[in-house]
Amino acid sequence: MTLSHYLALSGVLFTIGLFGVLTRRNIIGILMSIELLLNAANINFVAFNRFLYPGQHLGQLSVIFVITLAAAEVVVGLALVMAIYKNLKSAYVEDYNILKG
Amino acid sequence: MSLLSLIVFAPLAGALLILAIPNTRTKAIQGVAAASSAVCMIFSGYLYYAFDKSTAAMQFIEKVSWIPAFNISYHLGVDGLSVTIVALTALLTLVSIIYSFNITLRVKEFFFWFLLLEVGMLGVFVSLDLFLFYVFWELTLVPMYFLIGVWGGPQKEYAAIKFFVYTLFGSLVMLLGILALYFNSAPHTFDMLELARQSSLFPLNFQIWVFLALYLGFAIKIPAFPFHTWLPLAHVEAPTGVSVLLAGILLKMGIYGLLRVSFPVLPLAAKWFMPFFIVIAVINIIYGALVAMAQKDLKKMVAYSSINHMGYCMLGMAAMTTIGFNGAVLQMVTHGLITGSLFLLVGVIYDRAHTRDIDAFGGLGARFPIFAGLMTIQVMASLGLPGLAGFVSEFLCFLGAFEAWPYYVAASAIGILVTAAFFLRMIEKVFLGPFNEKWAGLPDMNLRELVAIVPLAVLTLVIGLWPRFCLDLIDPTITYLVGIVNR
Amino acid sequence: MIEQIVFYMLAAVIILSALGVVLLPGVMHSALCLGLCLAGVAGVFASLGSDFIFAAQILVYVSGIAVLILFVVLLAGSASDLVTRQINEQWLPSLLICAAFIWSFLRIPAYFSGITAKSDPAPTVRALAGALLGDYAVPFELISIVLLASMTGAVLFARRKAE
Amino acid sequence: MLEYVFILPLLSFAVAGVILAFGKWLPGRGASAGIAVAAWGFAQAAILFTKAIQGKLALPYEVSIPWFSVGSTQATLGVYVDGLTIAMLVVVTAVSLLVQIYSIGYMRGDPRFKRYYAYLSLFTASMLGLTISDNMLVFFMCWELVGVCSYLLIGFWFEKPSAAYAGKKAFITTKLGDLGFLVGLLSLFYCTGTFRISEILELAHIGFIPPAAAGAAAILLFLGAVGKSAQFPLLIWLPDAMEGPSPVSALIHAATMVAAGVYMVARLYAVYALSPVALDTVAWTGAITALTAASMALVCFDLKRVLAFSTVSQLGYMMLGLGAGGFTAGMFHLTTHAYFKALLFLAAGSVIHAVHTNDMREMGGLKNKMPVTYITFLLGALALVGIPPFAGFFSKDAVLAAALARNPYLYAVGAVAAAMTAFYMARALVMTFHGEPKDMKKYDHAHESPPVMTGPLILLAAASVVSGWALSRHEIFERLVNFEGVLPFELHHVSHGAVALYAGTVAVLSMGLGAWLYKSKPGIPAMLRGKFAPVAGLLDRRYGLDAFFLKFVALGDRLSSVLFIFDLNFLDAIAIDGWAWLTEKLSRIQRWFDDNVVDAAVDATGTVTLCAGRLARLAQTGIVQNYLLFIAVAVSVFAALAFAG
Repeated sequence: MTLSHYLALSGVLFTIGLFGVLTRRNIIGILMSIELLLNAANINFVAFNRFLYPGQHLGQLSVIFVITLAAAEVVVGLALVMAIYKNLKSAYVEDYNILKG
Repeated sequence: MSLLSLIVFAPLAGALLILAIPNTRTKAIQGVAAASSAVCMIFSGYLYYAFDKSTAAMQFIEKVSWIPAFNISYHLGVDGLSVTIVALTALLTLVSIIYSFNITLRVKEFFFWFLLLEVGMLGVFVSLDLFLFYVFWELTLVPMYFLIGVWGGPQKEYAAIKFFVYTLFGSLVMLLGILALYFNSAPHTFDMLELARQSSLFPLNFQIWVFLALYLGFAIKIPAFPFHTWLPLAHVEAPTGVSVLLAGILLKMGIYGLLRVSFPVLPLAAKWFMPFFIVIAVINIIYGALVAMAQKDLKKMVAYSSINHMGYCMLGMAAMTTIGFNGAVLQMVTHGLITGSLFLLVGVIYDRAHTRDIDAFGGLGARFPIFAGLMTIQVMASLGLPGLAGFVSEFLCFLGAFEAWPYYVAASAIGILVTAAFFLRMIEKVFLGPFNEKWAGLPDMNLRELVAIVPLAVLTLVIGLWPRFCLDLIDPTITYLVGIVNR
Repeated sequence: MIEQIVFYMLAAVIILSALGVVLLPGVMHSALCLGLCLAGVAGVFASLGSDFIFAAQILVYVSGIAVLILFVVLLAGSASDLVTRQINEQWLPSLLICAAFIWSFLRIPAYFSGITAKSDPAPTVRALAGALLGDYAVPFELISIVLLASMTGAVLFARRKAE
Repeated sequence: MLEYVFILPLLSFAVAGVILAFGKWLPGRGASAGIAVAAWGFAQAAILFTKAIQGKLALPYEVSIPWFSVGSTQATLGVYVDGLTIAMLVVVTAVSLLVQIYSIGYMRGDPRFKRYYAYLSLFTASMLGLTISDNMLVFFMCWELVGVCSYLLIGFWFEKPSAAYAGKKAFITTKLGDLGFLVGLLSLFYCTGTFRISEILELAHIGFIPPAAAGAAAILLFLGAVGKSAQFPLLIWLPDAMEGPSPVSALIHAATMVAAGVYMVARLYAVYALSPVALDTVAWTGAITALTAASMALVCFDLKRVLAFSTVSQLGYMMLGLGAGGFTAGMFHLTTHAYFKALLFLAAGSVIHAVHTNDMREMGGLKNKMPVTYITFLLGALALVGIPPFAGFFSKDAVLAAALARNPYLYAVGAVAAAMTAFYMARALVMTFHGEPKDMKKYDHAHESPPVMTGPLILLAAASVVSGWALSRHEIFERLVNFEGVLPFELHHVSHGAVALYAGTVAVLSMGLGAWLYKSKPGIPAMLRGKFAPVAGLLDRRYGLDAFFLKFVALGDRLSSVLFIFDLNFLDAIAIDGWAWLTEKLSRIQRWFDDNVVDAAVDATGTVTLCAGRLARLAQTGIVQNYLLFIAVAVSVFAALAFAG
C-alpha cells in the first residue's frame, strides 16, 4: 500500500465528517461528526509518520495528544449538551439561536 | 531576591493570597492584608535604618535586563529622595488597612485592590527605569478606579470615571514625553540615571516640549492649578482609607516625578519653566486655601487644603535651591502624615455621625476629648504650628524660595493666614461652643482607630521636634540633585 | 496482497460506518456506527504498525468516547428523533462544498504517488514512552492538566444547580 | 549657673506633658508639679539676676547644638543670655509662679483643672524658650507656640461661644501680624545668611546689613510685634481675649506674651537702630496705640476690658520708648508693667470671682467686703497711673523723657495718654470699690478671696510698689539692660526732673478729677456720655477697627465662595466636563453625519445595498452550522486560490 491510499481514505473520511458537521441537526450528531474529522487527521499523522519519517515518532505523539484533547473535548461538549438540554429540552441546534442578529 | 523587590512585591503576595481565601472569611482576609502590609512596613523600616546617610548615590540597586530589545531593564534603587516616601507609603498603607477593617462590602476585593495599589505606589518610587516607572504609574490607576467606584460615596461612579480618564489622559501625554526621551537618547535608553547623564545633549527646544508633556502628567497628579478639579470629588467620594492614600501618596507621585525625572533630565527646560511654576505654586497656595474656606464639608475642606499644601511643595521646588528642595521633599512626607491622619479623623466622625457637615456639629470637644485632641494637633500641624511636622517643611519651602522670588513668597504667606482661618473656624464650629445634644450617644474613638491614627500623630510630633529624622536622609541627595540641575 | 485486502476492507468499513454516522436518522444508530468507524480507524493504525496508537484508539475512543456518547444519547435522545428530519436545510450547499473539498483532497495523493514503506514496522511503545517522559514531558504534563480541568469543568456543568 | 538655663523651658515642657498624662495622680491634680517647676525657674532666674547685677556673670553667654542642616545652612537649638534675657526671665518666671499659685484658688473645681495647668506649663515653656533662644528660627517657633497657648487658654471655657470666638479671633489676628514676621524673618535671613541672634547683631553692628534692607526687614518683623503686642491697628483681639480665665489674662495678656513683641524689638534693636524709618514706625505706632487704647478704656464698663485697653496702651508706651531710642526705658516699663498689670488683673479676677460679673455697673462698695483685694488693686492702680514713688512713675517717666528727647509730638501724645490713664483707672477704682453697691444680691454674695489668691496679690503689690524705685537705684536696670550701639538720630537733651514733675502732676490731677467725678458727681459722666454720644459710640466701637477687619473677613469669605463657584462651575464644569461634553457632542455630530450623509449615499446605491443588507442579515442566523458553512466556503475559496496560484 502507498501513502496515497491512506491520504485518500482520510480525505474521504474528513469530507464525510464535514458534511455531518454542516448538516446534522442533532447536536450529538455534530459532536460525533467532529470525532470523524479528528480521526481523519489522525490517519494522516500516522500515515505520514510511517511513510515519510519511519525512524521518528513525532506523528504518533501528535496523535496521542489529539486523542487526549478529543477526549477532553467530548467530555466538556457532552456536559454542555446535557446542560443545554436541561434548559431548552431540545437537542436541535436551530433552537440554540440566541445569538441571532 | 533583594530588599527593594521584597518591599514592592510583599503586598502582591498578600493580594494573591487573599484571592485564595473564601469570601466569607472576613477575619482571615483582613489578617492577611494587614500582615502583608506589615511585612512591607518592616522591610521598609529596615531599609530606612540600613540606608547610608552619607552618600547621594543610589542604594540597594537591582538591575535585571527585562526587554533587551528596547533596552528596558528591571532597575530598582533608592536614594534620599525616595527612601522617605517609600517608608511613608508603607506606613500609610498599613494604617489605612487597619482603619479599613470596618469595610463590610466585598471585603476580599477591597483588600485585593488595596494591596495592588500599594504595589503600584511602591514601584513608582523605587523604579529607576522610565518604562518600569510608567508601568507602575499606570498600575496605581486601576485599583484606584475600583476602590473609588465600588466602595465610594453617592457620586462614586462619576468620581471614579473622572479620576480615571483625567489621570489617564495626563499619563498618556507623559508617555509621549517618555518616548521622546527614549528616541532622542543615544544609545536609546529608558534608564533615568543614564538620561540624566545625557541631559546636556538635549537642546532647549526639545527639553521644553518634553518637559511640558511630562509636566502635564505630573501636574494632574500633584494636582497643580488648573488641573486640580478631579481631586476634591475623588477625595470626597472615596472611602476613608483610600482618601488617605490618595492624598498621602498619589499626590506625591507628581512631585516625585518632577524631582526625579523632569528636573535632572531636563534642567534647562526646568529653569525656563520656573517663572510659570512659581505663579502656579502661588495660585495653588492661595486659591486652594480660599476655596477650602468656602467648604461646608469637612472632607472637602481637607481635600482643598491638600491643594494648598502641594502649593508649598511647588514653591519650595521653584527656587531650585537646596533648602527649597529639602523643604519640598520634607513637605511631601509631612503632608502625607498630616493630611493622612486628618482624613482618618474625618472618617472617624463620619462613621459615627454619618455626616460631614461642619455646621451639624458643635461642642464635641467636651465629650470627645481624645478625638478633639488628635484633631486639634493635626489641624495645628496642618496650619504650620511650630513643633509639629508641617512647620519645618513649610518654613524650608518659604526660606528656599525667598531668595529667588521674594514677592511671590510674601504673597503666598497669605495662604497661611487663610489656612489658619478656615481650620480654626472648623474647630470652633465642630469642637467648641455649646454641645449639640444630637450627638450625645456617640462613643469616642475605639482601639482600631487609635492604632491607625496615633502613630501618625506621634510621627508628626517627632519630625516637628527632630527633623533630622528625615532631613539627614534627604539632604545629601538633594544637594547632589541641586548640583546637577544647576549645572 | 493480504495487506491490500485488509486495507480495502477497513476502508469500506470506515467509509460506510462514517456515512452511517452522518446520515442515519437515529442518533442511537449513529453512535453505534461511530463506534464501528473508530474501530476501523484503529485497524488502519494497526496496519500502519502503530501498536500503541492502536491500543489507545481502542481504549480511549471505542471504549471511552463512543460509550460516553451512547450514554448521552440515552439520556438526551427522544423517540421522536426517528421520525423527525435529521438533515437541515443547508444540505445542498453543504454537499456542494463537500464535493469541492473531496475534489481537492483527492488531488493531494497525486503529490505523494508511489511512496511505500521502506522498512517493516517496529514496536513503538518504548520509543513513545521515552519521548513522552523525556523531550515532551512538558506538553505531556500540560495535556494532563487540560484533562483534569475539563473533567472538573464537566462535573461542574453537569452537576445540578446547588440547592 | 548659666550652663543650666537651657533646662528651664525643657522642664516646663516636660511637666506640661506629665500633667496632661498623669495629672490625675499628682497632688493637687497637677498644680503642684506646675508650681514646683515654676518656683524652681523663678529661683534660678532670681539667682541669675542677682549675680548679673553684681557683675559676676560673663555676658553675653551663648551655647548651641545643631538641630538640623540643609545644604550648607545650619539650624541650631541654643541659649543666648544677656542682660535683656535675664530681665525678661525674671518677669516671666515670677509672674508665672504667682499666677499658678493664684490659679489654685481661682480655678478650684473646674472640670478641666488638669488641662489648665498643662496649658499654663506649656505656655511658660514656650515663653521661656522665646526668651532664651539664641536664634530667630526657634524664637519664631516659640512665638507661634505662645500664640497657640493663648488660643487654647482664651478658649478654655469653650462652651461659651464668645470664648471660642475670642480665641479664634486672637489667633487669626496675631497670625496676620505673624505673616509680616515670617517674611521679615526670611528677608533678614536673606540679608545675613544666618538665624543666630548674636551673628545678626554683630553683622548689624559692623554695618554689614544695608540700612534699607535692615529697615524693610525690621518693619516686617515689627508687623509680628504689632499682632502679638496688640498694637494699632491689630489691637482688636486683646479686649476679646478677656474671655479667658483672669489669671490667664494676667500672665499671658498682660505680663508676658503680649510683651513678647516688645521683647523682640529690643532683641533685634541693633537691626532697628540701622534705620530711622523703622524706629519711627515703632515709635509712632506705639504712640498712636497708647492714645487710642487709653481713649477706648474711658468708656468701657467691663472691668477686665478696661485693664485690657490699659495693657494695650502701656504696650504702646513700651514701643514708644523703644522707638524713640529709649531702649532701657522701654524694657524698664515692660518689667514694672508686668508686675502691676498682673496685679491688677489678678485683683480684678478676685473681684470677678466674688461677684461673678465683669460689669462695673453691677459692682460698687466692694472695698469693705474685700479689703485685701481693694488695697492691692489701689496700689496697682497708683503704680499704673504713675504716682510717685510707685513703680510706674519711674518707668513711665523714663519713657516720656525718651519721647521728648526724640520728638516733642511723641511726647505730647504720650502725655495725653498718661492723663487718660489716670482718669480711667480712677473711674475703674471708684466704680468697683467705692460708692454704694449697685447690685445688692451680688454684693451680699461677695467675700474676700482665700489666702492662696490674696497671697500672690500681696507679693505683686509689693513688687509694684518697690520695683521701680529699687531697679532705678544706682542704675541697676540700666547697667543690666542697655543698648551699646549707635542710634540713627540725634537726641535732644531733656531734664528728667521737669518731665517727672509734669508727669506726676498730671497723673495726680487727672486721677483726682476722675475720682471726684465718679464718686461725688456720677451724673456728670453720664451727662457727658449722652451729649457726646457719637464720640462715645466711636470709642465703644473701637474706632470701627473691628468692623474694618470683619469687612476683610467678609471679603475673604465672599472671595472664597466666588472662587469655589468658579472652581465648581467654571474650571470643573466647563473646562473639564466641558471637554467631555464637547467630545460627546462631536460624536453626536458624527453620528448625525453618518445617519444623514453616509446612509443617504448608501440608500442611493439602491438594490446593491439591499442585497448586501439582506446578505449580511442572512449571515446572522444564530445557527451554528450556517457559520460553519461560511467557514467551509471560505476555506475552499482560499484553497482554490492557493491551487490556482
